Amino acid sequence: MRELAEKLAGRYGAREWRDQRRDLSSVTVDAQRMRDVLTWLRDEEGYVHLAFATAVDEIERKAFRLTYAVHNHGTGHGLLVHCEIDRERPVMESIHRLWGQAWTYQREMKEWYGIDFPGSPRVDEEFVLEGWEGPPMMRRDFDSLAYSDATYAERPGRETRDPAAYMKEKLYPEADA
Amino acid sequence: MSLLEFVSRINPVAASGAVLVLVGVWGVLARPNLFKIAIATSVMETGVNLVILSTGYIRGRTAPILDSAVAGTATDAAGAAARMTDPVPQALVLTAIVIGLAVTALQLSYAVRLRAAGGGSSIESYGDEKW
Amino acid sequence: MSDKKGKPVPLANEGLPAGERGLFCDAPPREYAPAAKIVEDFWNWARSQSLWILGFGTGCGAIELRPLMTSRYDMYRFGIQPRPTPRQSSVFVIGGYASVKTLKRIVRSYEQMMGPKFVVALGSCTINGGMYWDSYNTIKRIDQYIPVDVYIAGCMPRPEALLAGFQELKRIIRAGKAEGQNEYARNFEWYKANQKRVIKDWNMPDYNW
Amino acid sequence: METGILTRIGYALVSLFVITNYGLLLIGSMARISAKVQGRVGQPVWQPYIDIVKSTAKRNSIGHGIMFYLGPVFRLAGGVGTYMFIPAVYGSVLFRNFSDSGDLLLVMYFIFFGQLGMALGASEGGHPYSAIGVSRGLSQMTAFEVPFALSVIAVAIQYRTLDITAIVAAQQGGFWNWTVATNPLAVVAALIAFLGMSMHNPFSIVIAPQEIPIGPPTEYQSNLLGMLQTNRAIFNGAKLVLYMNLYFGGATDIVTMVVKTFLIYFINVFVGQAFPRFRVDQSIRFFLGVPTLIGIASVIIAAI
Amino acid sequence: MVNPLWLFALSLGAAFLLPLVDRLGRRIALVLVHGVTAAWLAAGLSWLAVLLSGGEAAEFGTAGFRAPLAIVLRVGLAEAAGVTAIALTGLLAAFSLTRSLREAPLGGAMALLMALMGLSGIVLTRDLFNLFVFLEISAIGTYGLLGFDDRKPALRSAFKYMIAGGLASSLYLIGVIYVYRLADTLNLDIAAAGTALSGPAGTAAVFFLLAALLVELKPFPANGWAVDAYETAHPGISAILSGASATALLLALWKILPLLGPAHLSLVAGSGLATFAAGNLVGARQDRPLRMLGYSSVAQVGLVAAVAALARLGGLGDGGADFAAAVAGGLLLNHLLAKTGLFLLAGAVEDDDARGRLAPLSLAAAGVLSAALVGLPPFPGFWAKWRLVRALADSGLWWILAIVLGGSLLEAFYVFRWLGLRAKGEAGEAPVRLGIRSAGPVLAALLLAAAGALAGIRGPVPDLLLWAPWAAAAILFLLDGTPGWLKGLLSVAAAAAFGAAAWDRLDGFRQFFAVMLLGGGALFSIAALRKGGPRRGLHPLLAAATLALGAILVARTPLEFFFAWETMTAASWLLVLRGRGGEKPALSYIVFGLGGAFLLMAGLAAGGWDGGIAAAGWPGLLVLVGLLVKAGALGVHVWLPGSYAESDDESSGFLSSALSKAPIFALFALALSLGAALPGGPWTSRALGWLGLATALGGALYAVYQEDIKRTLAYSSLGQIGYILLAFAAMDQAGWTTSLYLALNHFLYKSMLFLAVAGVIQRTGTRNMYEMGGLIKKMPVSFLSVLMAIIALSGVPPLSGFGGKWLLYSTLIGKGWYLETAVAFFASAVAFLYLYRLIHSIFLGQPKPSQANVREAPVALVLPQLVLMAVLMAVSVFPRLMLDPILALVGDRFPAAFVFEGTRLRSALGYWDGTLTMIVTGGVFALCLVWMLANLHNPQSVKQFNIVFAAERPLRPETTHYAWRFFEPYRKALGFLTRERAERFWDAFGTGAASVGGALRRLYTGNGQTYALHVVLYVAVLYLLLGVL
Repeated sequence: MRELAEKLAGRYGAREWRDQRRDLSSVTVDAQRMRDVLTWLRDEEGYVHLAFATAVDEIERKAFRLTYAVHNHGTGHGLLVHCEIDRERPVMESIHRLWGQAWTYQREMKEWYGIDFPGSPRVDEEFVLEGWEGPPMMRRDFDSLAYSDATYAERPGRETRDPAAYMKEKLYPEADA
Repeated sequence: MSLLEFVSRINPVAASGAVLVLVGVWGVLARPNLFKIAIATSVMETGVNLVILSTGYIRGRTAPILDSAVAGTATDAAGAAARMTDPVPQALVLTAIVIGLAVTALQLSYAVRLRAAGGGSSIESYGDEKW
Repeated sequence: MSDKKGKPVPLANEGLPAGERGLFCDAPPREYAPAAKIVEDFWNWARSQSLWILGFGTGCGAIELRPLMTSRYDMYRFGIQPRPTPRQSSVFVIGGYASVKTLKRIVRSYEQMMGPKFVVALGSCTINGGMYWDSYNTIKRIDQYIPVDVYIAGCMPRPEALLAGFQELKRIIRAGKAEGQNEYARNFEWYKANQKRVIKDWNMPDYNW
Repeated sequence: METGILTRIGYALVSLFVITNYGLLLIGSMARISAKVQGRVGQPVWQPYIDIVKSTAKRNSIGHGIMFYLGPVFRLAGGVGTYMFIPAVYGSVLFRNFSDSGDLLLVMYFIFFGQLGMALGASEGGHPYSAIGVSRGLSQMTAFEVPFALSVIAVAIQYRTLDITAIVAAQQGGFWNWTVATNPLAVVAALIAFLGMSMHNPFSIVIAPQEIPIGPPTEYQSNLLGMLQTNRAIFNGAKLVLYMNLYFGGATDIVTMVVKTFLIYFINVFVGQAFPRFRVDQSIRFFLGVPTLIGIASVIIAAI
Repeated sequence: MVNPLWLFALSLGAAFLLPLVDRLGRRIALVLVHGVTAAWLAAGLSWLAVLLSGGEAAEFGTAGFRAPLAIVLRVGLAEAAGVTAIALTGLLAAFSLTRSLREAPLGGAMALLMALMGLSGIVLTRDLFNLFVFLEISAIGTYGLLGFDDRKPALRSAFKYMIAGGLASSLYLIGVIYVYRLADTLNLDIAAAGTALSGPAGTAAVFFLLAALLVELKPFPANGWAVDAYETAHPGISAILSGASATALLLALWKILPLLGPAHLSLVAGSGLATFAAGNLVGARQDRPLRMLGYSSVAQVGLVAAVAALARLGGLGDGGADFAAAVAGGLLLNHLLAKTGLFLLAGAVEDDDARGRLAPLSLAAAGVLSAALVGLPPFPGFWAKWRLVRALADSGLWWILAIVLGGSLLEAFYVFRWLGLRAKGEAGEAPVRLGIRSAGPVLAALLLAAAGALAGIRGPVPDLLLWAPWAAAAILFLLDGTPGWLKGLLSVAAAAAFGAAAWDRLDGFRQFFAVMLLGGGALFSIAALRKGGPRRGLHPLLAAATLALGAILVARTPLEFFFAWETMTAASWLLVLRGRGGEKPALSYIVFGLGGAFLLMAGLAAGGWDGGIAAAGWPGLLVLVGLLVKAGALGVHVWLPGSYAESDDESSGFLSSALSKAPIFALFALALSLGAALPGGPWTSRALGWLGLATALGGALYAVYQEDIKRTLAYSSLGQIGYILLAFAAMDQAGWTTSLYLALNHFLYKSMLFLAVAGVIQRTGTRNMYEMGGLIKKMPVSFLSVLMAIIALSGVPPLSGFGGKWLLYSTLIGKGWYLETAVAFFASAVAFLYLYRLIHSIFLGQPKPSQANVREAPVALVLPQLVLMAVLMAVSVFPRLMLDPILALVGDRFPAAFVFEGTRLRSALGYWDGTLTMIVTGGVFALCLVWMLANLHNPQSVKQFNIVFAAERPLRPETTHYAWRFFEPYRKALGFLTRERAERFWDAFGTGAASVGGALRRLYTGNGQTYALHVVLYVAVLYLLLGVL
């Protein structure tokens, strides 16, 4: 795996190479170079299979961390390619031409995180939710409880107990803490 | 019947006519040039005319003219017929010659018009209508 | 809900594009008065003895219905059997959490059932949202949207609980108090308003015959 | 006619009442037996009565048009009519029904009357599944009719008649005179065809519960469904009586009729429990394969 | 009698005067030319008038001398007819040539005069050398005509023409001179009288004469040069070549026949037949009309020559001269007029390079001309061909008969293919207006019709009733401009009048069929009123076809029967051609129709049916096979679906319910004439039974997979005909009763189905079932009629259809045909599939938004359906209404199998009481209806999308209506049974014939020299054959 790391670093300025497992490593590249890396990996290095593409809301660093997982059936080695995009204006290059199923992942990211992939087919259509008008719900700044209380009718008389204390009180009240 | 006797029995005019006919037919079939075909046709027709003449030719008889110059023909018509060759084929051949001429002339004029219209000289180049 | 001459006012069906309004029936639901006491009692007894469950499994409760068909629990003893189409079923078992999407289908299937029809709600999610109490996508109280006859609490009640629930349902039916259909027809606007508040893309007629 | 028209109608109604109740109880008991096979307690035997009362007692119903309402009417008329044309009990005036209006051919073709009417009603409902169900039903019907027709021909040759009463008369006098003894192959072919006719499991492609939710009657409900359930009882009863008359020596009294028909239906249910469902083209090709050969063999045997 | 010499003088004088007259103006010169031709025509007509009114042939010596010194011109019947024909063709051609003659140099006009004079001279002269002179004059005239308007292609073919002409004239000259040398006279009559020419030398001399004439007559291998001329020359000239010069040369051949020995005659016959066969084979491969017509005229001339030779050789017919004149003369007249007209027409169209539809008048002319050419009635070709076939059959020359019939079938194929193209024209092209140029063909067509009618009425078919179809067609064509309803009523009146006139002449049997055939025609004439507008051509053809069916019933002698049969085939073919997509199906319809008719003709000719006692041997089989082809038995059914589907809705209804009964009637008539038996004994009836069964099963299985309604109904009719054949084949009282019962029943419900479908197609505008749906709400009456029809057709009890099934099975089991019974049962079960699909896809299921404003079918369709429904219901409740007459009809011919006891029909096997069944079914139905209405609580009628759609709302009606590929699993299971084997067989057969034509076609390489080689080789081969014979 060493020479792949050097090649990636040399060619695309890949950094933070880490072997999580014998058959899984991760690396980070700049967002602009992502498509070139993936194309190169697919055509030259045999990483022909795109397992999934997802995003993580790094709210502290005001960024979305995108992850593309590619896999090489020949060597049996999986590679996670990370990159970071600005959280305020989340736009990323679409890779739907590289893999047939890539547009689905991008559509999912558009609905859940609001990351726009210009040019990706049917990116604005509903992915899971029907008629959802609220903000992208997977963003960490979206308060699900508040939305639920505002939208769905509540049955009165329900209170929430701390599970540990309640269990103690119910099952072994006599034991001291 | 020996060969010599057979040869002597041949009517020379008919033989030459037949040869001409065969030459004519060979010319029509072998030479692709339009004009050569026309000429070959006229050769064939002359051959046929010779054959026609030959049927009227009887050895040892004189021309079929009732005239005092021919011994005793002016008066004794019936007897004259026995001494003259048969006049009818000769009359027929006249018409045949005229017709042969007319056909050959027409054929040549068409050949000229075809060449004038820019066609090739050989008949193969005029084979558009086929099958 | 009917106008002067007693002819029901047709529903507006704004959810449907103009061209498709002719494809759906726009009559509103009506209350159907029960027959004379003696006849109604006998019919209620028959209805209670022949509960046909609609095969519509929502959430994790559906899996609880399957054991009832097996020899251990055998719901056929009580005249209960599953039916594939809402037209022919009289009991709608809502098995567990109902997302907004599912609620839209629940409403359509419920309205397509023939009266008298009964609803059995399984699990705490239908009562007060259960563990999805803070989810952005889960209905927290099902009876605001369709009338419910019997709740069976539990985070997923076992098949024995289901059988007990059905016995309770039979008792209610025999007592003649399972008039969910008429109640739905009476407060139709209220139910429909609740539903439309939650279901945003309403591309169906207001009442799905 | 020797007995007045009114009395005959009266007798016919009584006979119809008997066969309806018998049919319902038969279905109830068979369901209970199937349950026993699966180790379950099973529904009470009179459950079909309750189901019909509940369906008929429904408070509202929907209709897709005239033909939709007439579908179940055709279906029930088909079932009742088929029964009316078969002499249920040999020798009894009560159960002669109206069998003097036509012979075996009339009964075989009247079976189509109910099916055609039901098909029209179902397709008026406008549901694609009902249309698919009907197309499967008709395709399978063309297939299982061939062995059935062959066995009927064998019977016709053997007894030199198509009149059902005469066929039953020829089989009186003990087991060895029954068709099942004299021409067993014909009976085998007929029973296989009966499987297809009653749509039990290997051939349940028409109301295939998981594939197309109950096929043709998808849109039917309330009292219309009640009529379909009643017809299921009567139609089964009629077919059983027909098979009993043709192949199992008919019945001189009701008890033998009940026993014989029960046993015939018994075979049917048992096969149904043991087999998974065929695909449509498999079931068509199945009927035109071995059962047809058996039928042809039976015809040859009868013809010699 | 005008002395012909004056006419020659007139022609020559005019030719010399032309340059002078031309000074005055080209128009006057042309008037002079036409005047001379008209003079010839007048002279010819005057001779004909004198000769026909009893005068004998006159001879005119030249210069007052007698033969052999003078050239003798004889004016007999043949010569007068020949001159008239030549003058007439010349006049017609001259009209079409006028425009180009006016523009081209004067030589053209002179050449025309000379050619016509030469041809007339050939006909008149009795002197051999004079014949040569006229031959050459006409040849030179033709060469001049070929190149007169300097069409470059015409120049090329003129040159080739001249080479061959030169060879022929040389041959002739050699022949003449040696004949003179042996017989020492040039006069034909004297030479023929003497025995000088019988020796080997004489035979050789006469052979040269014959070879020259044969080469001029364009025999098969050596006619490349002729066909090029036909194709490239001005159509007028081609008309002269194929019409006038062919007539002259044939009459020349006719004149020297006495000189010919038996060897010569067989040479002529063999070469003629070879030319006929090969010409038609190669003609079938042509796509350029003029070249096709060239091959066709070459073939026809070959046939006439062969007939003339055979007449003299084998004593064909009742004694040479009279028979030859009638047959060869008839064929020649037919060929002459038809070819002239067609050349003028086709040439005009080619000149305009038009590809659209022909204008009505010229289309009618084209139709008449091509029908005459092929030998359809009532044109002279038909009578001639009938006598020829009779003569060939009597003298046992079967292979010649086969060639003649095969050749004319091929000719029918390519001539009607051309006609179909002209009738339809390529898509999007404007109709072709020919204006004045269509005058010639129309005149030729009128003459043909007149000649044919005259020959028919004075000759073998005097009964005017048989001419009714043609009269009705003519009248209604003239009235084609009037509104549709008027013509409709007229055709119904015609049918009624014909029925009334013929009723008493028909025996019970024919009256039964008359009800169906004439009734069907009237019914569909009324149905044709469904659309407004004149509907050009529909009513005349419908009336003609109906009356032709009536004529079939009225006919007594085989010829009358065959005349009516071919009239029916022609009229129904035009009906199919009239349909929108009708061109291709019409072609296969007419080819199979004529194929069947020719088999019928051969059978009738060979059978010696005059006394009504037919030879039960294989002539009867021929007739049987011919009828089966027309009925559409499996294997020869390929023409049926296309024709029924593509023709107009009314005509397809008429074809399937009424016209399909004609072959059934003919089968019954055939069996009756053989004393209620089938030719060929018992195995034939078993074979026919299996064939009928195969048709029934095949028809039903094919119908299941069709998407187009009318194709489904077409295959369904095929199936029902199969049942009728099966029942007929049982050949006993039960079988025949069933067959007649099924026929009448099929007529009832098939008419109802076609009427309803016509209404549906008119309202929805499409024929594909999956594009319709839910029409029950908008077209309730049509739904009811289709419902009753499918219940009857499928045989479900209460309705009369079950009676048919009961009778059929009782017959089959009674007869011991057990396997057939099972297969019949399977076929009738399969019928359920397509019937249900029909009514589901059209009337039930999801209505389509595009058909929202569909209204009920027009009254003209609904009314007949209501009547038919009433009749069907009446027959169902009281079966005796229909069965009693049938039983009476069939009663005395066989031992009784069915007997009525009150309302119950009893057979050896079982019984069936239609009335009681209906009462019981009605009672039970009422009982259930009351039970349903009693229990119906608060029904809510809902719309089409209120269905249980897995808790979703259906998207679009089109995707929710299950109709496309409705029985796909059934195809997966039993697809192997319906793999269109018959279609593939007939396609292979067609390609095979086409490849033979293709191979022969390679002979015509287009090179003039090769053609010359062919001529020389042809003569050489003939000479060798002469030695052998």
